[in-house]
Amino acid sequence: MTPGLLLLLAALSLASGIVTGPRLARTWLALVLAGAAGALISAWAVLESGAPWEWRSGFHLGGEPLHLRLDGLSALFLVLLSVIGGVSAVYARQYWSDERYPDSAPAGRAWWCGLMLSMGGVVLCSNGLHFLIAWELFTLCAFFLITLDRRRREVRAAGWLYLAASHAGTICLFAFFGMLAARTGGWDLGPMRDRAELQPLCWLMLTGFGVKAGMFPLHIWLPSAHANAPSHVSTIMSGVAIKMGIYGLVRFSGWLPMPETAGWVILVLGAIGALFGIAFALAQSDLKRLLAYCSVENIGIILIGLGTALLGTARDHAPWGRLALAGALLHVWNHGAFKSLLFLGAGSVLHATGTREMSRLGGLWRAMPWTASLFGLGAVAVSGLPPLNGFVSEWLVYLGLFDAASSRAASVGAVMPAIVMLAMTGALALACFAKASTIVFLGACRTQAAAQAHECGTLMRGSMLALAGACLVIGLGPVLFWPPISRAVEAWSPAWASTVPPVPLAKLGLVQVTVALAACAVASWLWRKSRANGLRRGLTWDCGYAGPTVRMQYTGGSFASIAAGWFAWLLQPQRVLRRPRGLLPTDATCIERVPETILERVLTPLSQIVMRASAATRRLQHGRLSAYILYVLAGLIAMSLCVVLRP
Amino acid sequence: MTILQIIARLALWLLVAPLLPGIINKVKAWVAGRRGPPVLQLYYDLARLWRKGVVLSTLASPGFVIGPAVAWVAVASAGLLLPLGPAGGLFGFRGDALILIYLLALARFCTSWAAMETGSAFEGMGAAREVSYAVLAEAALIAAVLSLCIQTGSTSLVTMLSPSASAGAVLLAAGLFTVLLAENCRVPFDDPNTHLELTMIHEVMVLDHSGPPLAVILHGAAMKLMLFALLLVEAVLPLGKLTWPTAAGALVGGVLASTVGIGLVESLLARLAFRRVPLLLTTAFLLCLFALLIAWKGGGGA
Amino acid sequence: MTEWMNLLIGVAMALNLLALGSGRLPTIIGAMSIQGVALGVMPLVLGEYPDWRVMLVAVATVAGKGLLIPALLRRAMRAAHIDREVEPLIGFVPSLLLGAGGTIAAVALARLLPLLPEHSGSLLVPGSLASVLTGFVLLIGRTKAISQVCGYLILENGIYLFGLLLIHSTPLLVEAGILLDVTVGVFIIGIIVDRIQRAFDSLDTRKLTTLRE
Amino acid sequence: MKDLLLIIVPIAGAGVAACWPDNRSRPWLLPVVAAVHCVLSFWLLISPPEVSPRAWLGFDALARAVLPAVSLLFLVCAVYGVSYLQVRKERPNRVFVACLLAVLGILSAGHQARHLGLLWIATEAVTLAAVPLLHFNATPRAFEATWKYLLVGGTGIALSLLGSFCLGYASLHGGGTGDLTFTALTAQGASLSRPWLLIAWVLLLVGYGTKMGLAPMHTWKPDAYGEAPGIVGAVLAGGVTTVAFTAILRVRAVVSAAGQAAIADRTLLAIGLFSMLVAALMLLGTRDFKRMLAYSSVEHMGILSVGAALGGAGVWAALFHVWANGLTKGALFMSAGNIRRAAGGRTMDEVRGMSTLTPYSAGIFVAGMFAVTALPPFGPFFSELRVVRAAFESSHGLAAAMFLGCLLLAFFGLTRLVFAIVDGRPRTASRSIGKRFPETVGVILPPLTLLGLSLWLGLATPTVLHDAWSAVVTQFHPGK
Repeated sequence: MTPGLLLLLAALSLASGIVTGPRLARTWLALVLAGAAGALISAWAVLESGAPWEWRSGFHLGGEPLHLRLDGLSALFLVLLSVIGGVSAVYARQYWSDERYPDSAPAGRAWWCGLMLSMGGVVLCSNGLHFLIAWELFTLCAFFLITLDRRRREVRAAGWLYLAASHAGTICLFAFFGMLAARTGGWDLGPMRDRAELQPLCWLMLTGFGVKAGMFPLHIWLPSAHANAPSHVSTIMSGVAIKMGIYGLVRFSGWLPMPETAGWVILVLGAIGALFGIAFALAQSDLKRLLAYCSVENIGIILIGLGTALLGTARDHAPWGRLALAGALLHVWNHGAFKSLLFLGAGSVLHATGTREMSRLGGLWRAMPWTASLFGLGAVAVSGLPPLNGFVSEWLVYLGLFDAASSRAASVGAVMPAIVMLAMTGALALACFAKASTIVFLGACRTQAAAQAHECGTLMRGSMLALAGACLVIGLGPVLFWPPISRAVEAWSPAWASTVPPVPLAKLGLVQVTVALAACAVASWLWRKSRANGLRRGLTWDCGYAGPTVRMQYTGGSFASIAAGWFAWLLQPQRVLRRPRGLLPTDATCIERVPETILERVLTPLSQIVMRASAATRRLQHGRLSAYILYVLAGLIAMSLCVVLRP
Repeated sequence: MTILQIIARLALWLLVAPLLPGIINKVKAWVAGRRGPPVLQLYYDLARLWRKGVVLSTLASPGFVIGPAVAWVAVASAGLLLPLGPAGGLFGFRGDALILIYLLALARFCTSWAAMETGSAFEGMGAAREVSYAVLAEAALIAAVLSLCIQTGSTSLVTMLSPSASAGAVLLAAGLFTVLLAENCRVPFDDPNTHLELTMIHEVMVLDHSGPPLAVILHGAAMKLMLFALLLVEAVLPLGKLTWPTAAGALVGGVLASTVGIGLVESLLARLAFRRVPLLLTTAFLLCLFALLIAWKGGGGA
Repeated sequence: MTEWMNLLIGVAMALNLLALGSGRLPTIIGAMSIQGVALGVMPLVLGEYPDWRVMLVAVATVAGKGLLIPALLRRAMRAAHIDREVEPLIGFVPSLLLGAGGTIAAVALARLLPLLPEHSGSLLVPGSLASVLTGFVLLIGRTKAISQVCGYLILENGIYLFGLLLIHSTPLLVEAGILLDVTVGVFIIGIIVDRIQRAFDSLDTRKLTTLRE
Repeated sequence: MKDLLLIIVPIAGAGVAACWPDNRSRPWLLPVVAAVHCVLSFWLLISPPEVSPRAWLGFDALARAVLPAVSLLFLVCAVYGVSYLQVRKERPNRVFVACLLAVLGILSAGHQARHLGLLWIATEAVTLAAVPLLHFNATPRAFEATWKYLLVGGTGIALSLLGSFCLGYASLHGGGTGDLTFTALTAQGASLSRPWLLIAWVLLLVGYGTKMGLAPMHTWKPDAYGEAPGIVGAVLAGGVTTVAFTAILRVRAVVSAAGQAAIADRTLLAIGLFSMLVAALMLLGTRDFKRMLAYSSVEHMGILSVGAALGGAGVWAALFHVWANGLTKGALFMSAGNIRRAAGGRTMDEVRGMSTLTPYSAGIFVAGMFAVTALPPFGPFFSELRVVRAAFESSHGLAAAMFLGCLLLAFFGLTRLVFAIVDGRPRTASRSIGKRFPETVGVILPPLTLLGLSLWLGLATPTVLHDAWSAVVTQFHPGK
């Protein structure tokens, strides 16, 4: 079975999934899994052999011959797509079932197949025109998936924001591909590093793909969209869809000649985005918004790697660049795995309790032990802690940065701030997810809804287990995953072609395994010892206060307040405070809301300027006929001036 | 051979670590003019706790016990990664410095997880403080590691930690010492033996722990202290240049000195107000940063 | 010949100013019809040997501009009971000044434009430009539908004047100009028909502003 | 002969319709005549006839490149018209049908006119013939719209006549015989007197621009499209405007033959971008979804003239866009008409939740909206992308940026309005009205067909159209 044949089968099964999906849910699931499997196998074959698969057909689409290419880089993203797509399809089967959502579930299944198809097209198409088509179709499918639950106003608003932002990005891509076609004389894509005149295009590319990737400060659409979408959609959005933006950045930064400035810009944006993203995440009270902002952070980490790699290429392919790129690409997978796991976990919580507000949850571990433990695992992974996968990729990026710093190449020293910021990001991520997991799952139930929660169904649990397994495997056996990553790196820059890991990944794996095993051993030992000594259940010790109530629990807001306070200048939290008054105070409230600062403080004013211009224009269409004829005269005069005056 | 080495080092960490808190307490007692508890007090406590039963909060999940265990493992393995001066490292390799830092982070995650188990107001407070201040502490730590890395051009602890004492060493020492105080929750950041829960970080996180878990936590804390003391000494003293016995002596002496230093600080300083803590930590970070810049400058020519 | 021609054109221009200045619709309509007749006569004056095409144009013009349309306008006024006053958006004096200025500008502009020797003496170009401007001033500056129609008519007369430059070389084009009269006819019929339908009262285009933005 | 039939058949059809007795069966004349016309035009498209250079009428390259699109659009509109007029039984449709057919005939004449005067006459005639169509609903609003259409459009027409005179005088002054066929004018080329030529260009651009609906002469458009029945809007937007556009193209060819192409392109680019900007700004705020279509049409007229200003590739893209936009816009007009009838309202304040009330029309409306905002894989995406590419190729980077910016703003406006109409919970009032206007096959199939055509046009542009457009480029854009 050649990759081509497998891909064809995958495409066919997904396409038939579009047709049959709305009617037959089971068949749909089978088809999606078949498609995912086909894509996965073909991509893995390419990653194993390292031989890119390319197909130029005589079949014209939109006046351009179809040209597909599956090299290491696209295979890497295709693997991600097929795994996450398949797993969350399984999850969706139970989470967004016909019984619960009779009017939106059927359409959702069709759009799902469309989304997977179009994203596959994005990574495969090697022709500008077809790339754009696939890109826009993927945007559109994602939009309809986000707004599956159209009845809710905030969902529609979030969907529109997503659509508008993505289209703004796409407009940049229109310009990008148009200019590319104009300068190269064709829509066909491929390596063109040697054409220096293409350098300015990289800024268009950066903006266009940056919007989709949720690169700070272009991430405005991301939080609301990810938070309001159905959880399986949030999963594929943050697991795969934003990675498509990363794919575009990596792909074209590999193909186009990139000025060194671009490397610096990406590095700086990445570092800032990582730090600010996690700061925003820390301050959120909505579980899914928190996860969404954390995606901004991880995109930042990936961009740090990419930026360092670009600096490396600018310094005749210094090996540290390769290290950083490998880290970034591995982080693409890792983030896909653990962020999807977390979103699915959040989905189960939402499914069980009907709320995303962390201050309404708590103590869920009793009702849903599986979700709790898996979410905890994901939290460890996303905080980049050993022995899980998040640490591996961050470690690689770190090493790249450290080598760059210690390479003593004069200007490269400027990466050192990035290292410190990355470290702070890591610590903040730890704080953020210590908050998220413990506030939601530990302690006492804060509301009735939380008390009446129930464990999620087998399919949902199974898909979460699969992702957790992925986190564990990548974490414990990183060396197994080096060859595919190195294929991707090779596809990005042939100068770095080599399958031997430049760093002792095996030893890292050994340490991780040791820690994991030791942890299990000691934990069970301690548990047994405590049991042996006699376990007694008692009231929580509240310093002598005998009747602790739920309201006395530490809340998420207060947990985050210290660190969030350091970023108050950025977060600009809005607080509605009603203090207790009088001798016998009745009730007091403190509601704190953290706005999407970039959107509400920067973009909204700008858009208001545009709207004012529009209002002024509309006033000109006031319906008075004589004025209309005056306009004709004005047009006449303006045109004559345009003829007479030459620029 | 390596197996034996591992066991030996493990034993060392297990047995020696609890000594340091004892020494600190002794020093404090001397300064205060009291006799104070015996140096081996912690050993007795651990032994007693290990035999005691456990009282679990009704809200607590198994994580309440698993957390301390994993934290202890993390600290212990971080200790094993740390080279012991002349004895060298067990298996030093590129980038193990980062693993060490992140193992400590893992320990932090697990302790705060365990703290949040009980749904108590106080322990949440402690956990929040722990994870928040760690942000600055970790920045300082990474800056220190980075300066060592630039000094030696390596990211492996074994080579990193035998620097020629440069001008930055003093700054580095000051910075790392402050980080040590912060990470181990000593005065002026925290007061290990106050009983006013509102003013504590580490102690308040373990309010509800009892029996073996508490023993594990205490022992882990002791190991962490020793780890930071070792790190400090090795980062500052040019042990690599000395012969075996002198180096060993210097190492032990250094550790003792820093322990005594902690004791003195505790008895001479008062605990800071919490809103001052970030300030002090930022100072530590800046110290490490200056050390880094000096290393960078010094390295620039070479 | 050119003198006669210029005389007629002068008359037409004077009528423009009258139309601009007068405050009563009948006056404007009268000016229209006289101007129409004058314009109709012009081709005969212009050509030495008036061939049948030119004759046709002349007859059609006199009939259309001179008699038919004014009659229709009067009928419309009667049918719609339109009071004879003209409410100007641009006052009469300003409109007069505009018209005069436009005329002067037209003469000046016509100097700049290259003309064929046989046209060099005639006032055709300035006359037409002036009428076009006058038409625009009326269209923009008057509120009554009827007065706007008159403005359109003057605009069209200006174009017709220009067309006379081409009457011998390309008669068809000039004849085509007659179609504009049809447009005007449609306007007026529109008014009458709609008046009968009672769709909107008092033909004041200021009231025609339900459709906006 | 066939090319004359294109004109005669519809006119004859109009005559028949005028004396056809039965109000019920008269509408069926529309599809019959339209079908014949469509067959003829496509026949001619595939096997283009020889056109003698002196001929005043002829199925030349430009007619071949554009007329079939108009004919196709008209055919679908005619099919839709049948069911539409069934719904509107209460109105006598004698005048309507007759005028609609007459419009088709005159349009074919205008597209084939190779003589300046003839072209002008055709435009004038079509303006007049469209009046009863606009006034079909006979409401005060309709009257107001018609009045404005007539007066603004009439002014434009008058200006274009003046322009034609000036062009004629330019040729006379250049020693021409006063032969105003475009062939002759182009042949005269550089000897045309420059000042008169430029005056003529400005007047013709503004005059025909008014018919096209370029800002700031677009003011009649929203009123007319807003008040006229959907198909009339579609025919105006897809047919009448294209006549004006081809007229501008023909004149531009003359101007560039006289060596003033740079000036012509400059003016075209300026007015095109200005129209796009005005349209985009209007779209951002408009609340009436039929007027929205008008502004969107203004925007696309701007796209056409920008394309025409960008040299050969641009003209090619513009012709492509004439097809793509005409067909897509037709689908939009029809579905909008359905929604308008079913909801009993025209603004986003009155109309909500149409996805539940008229699911098919709403779906078509949304799809068409995406198509018209250049989302792939529909036709406009390809044509507009080609315009962008042409802009970069002719090193008009700034123009391309403005072009894309306006597209973005228009997208914001359109999506905002369309989703406000489609989503949400329908008003109780429109619930009851909706029952009276069920979505029959007759009102759903035509717009669906148009969408399909637009899709097909984009994904698999037939080579014959490629050739037709390239032929125009070679004839009207020699050199470069």
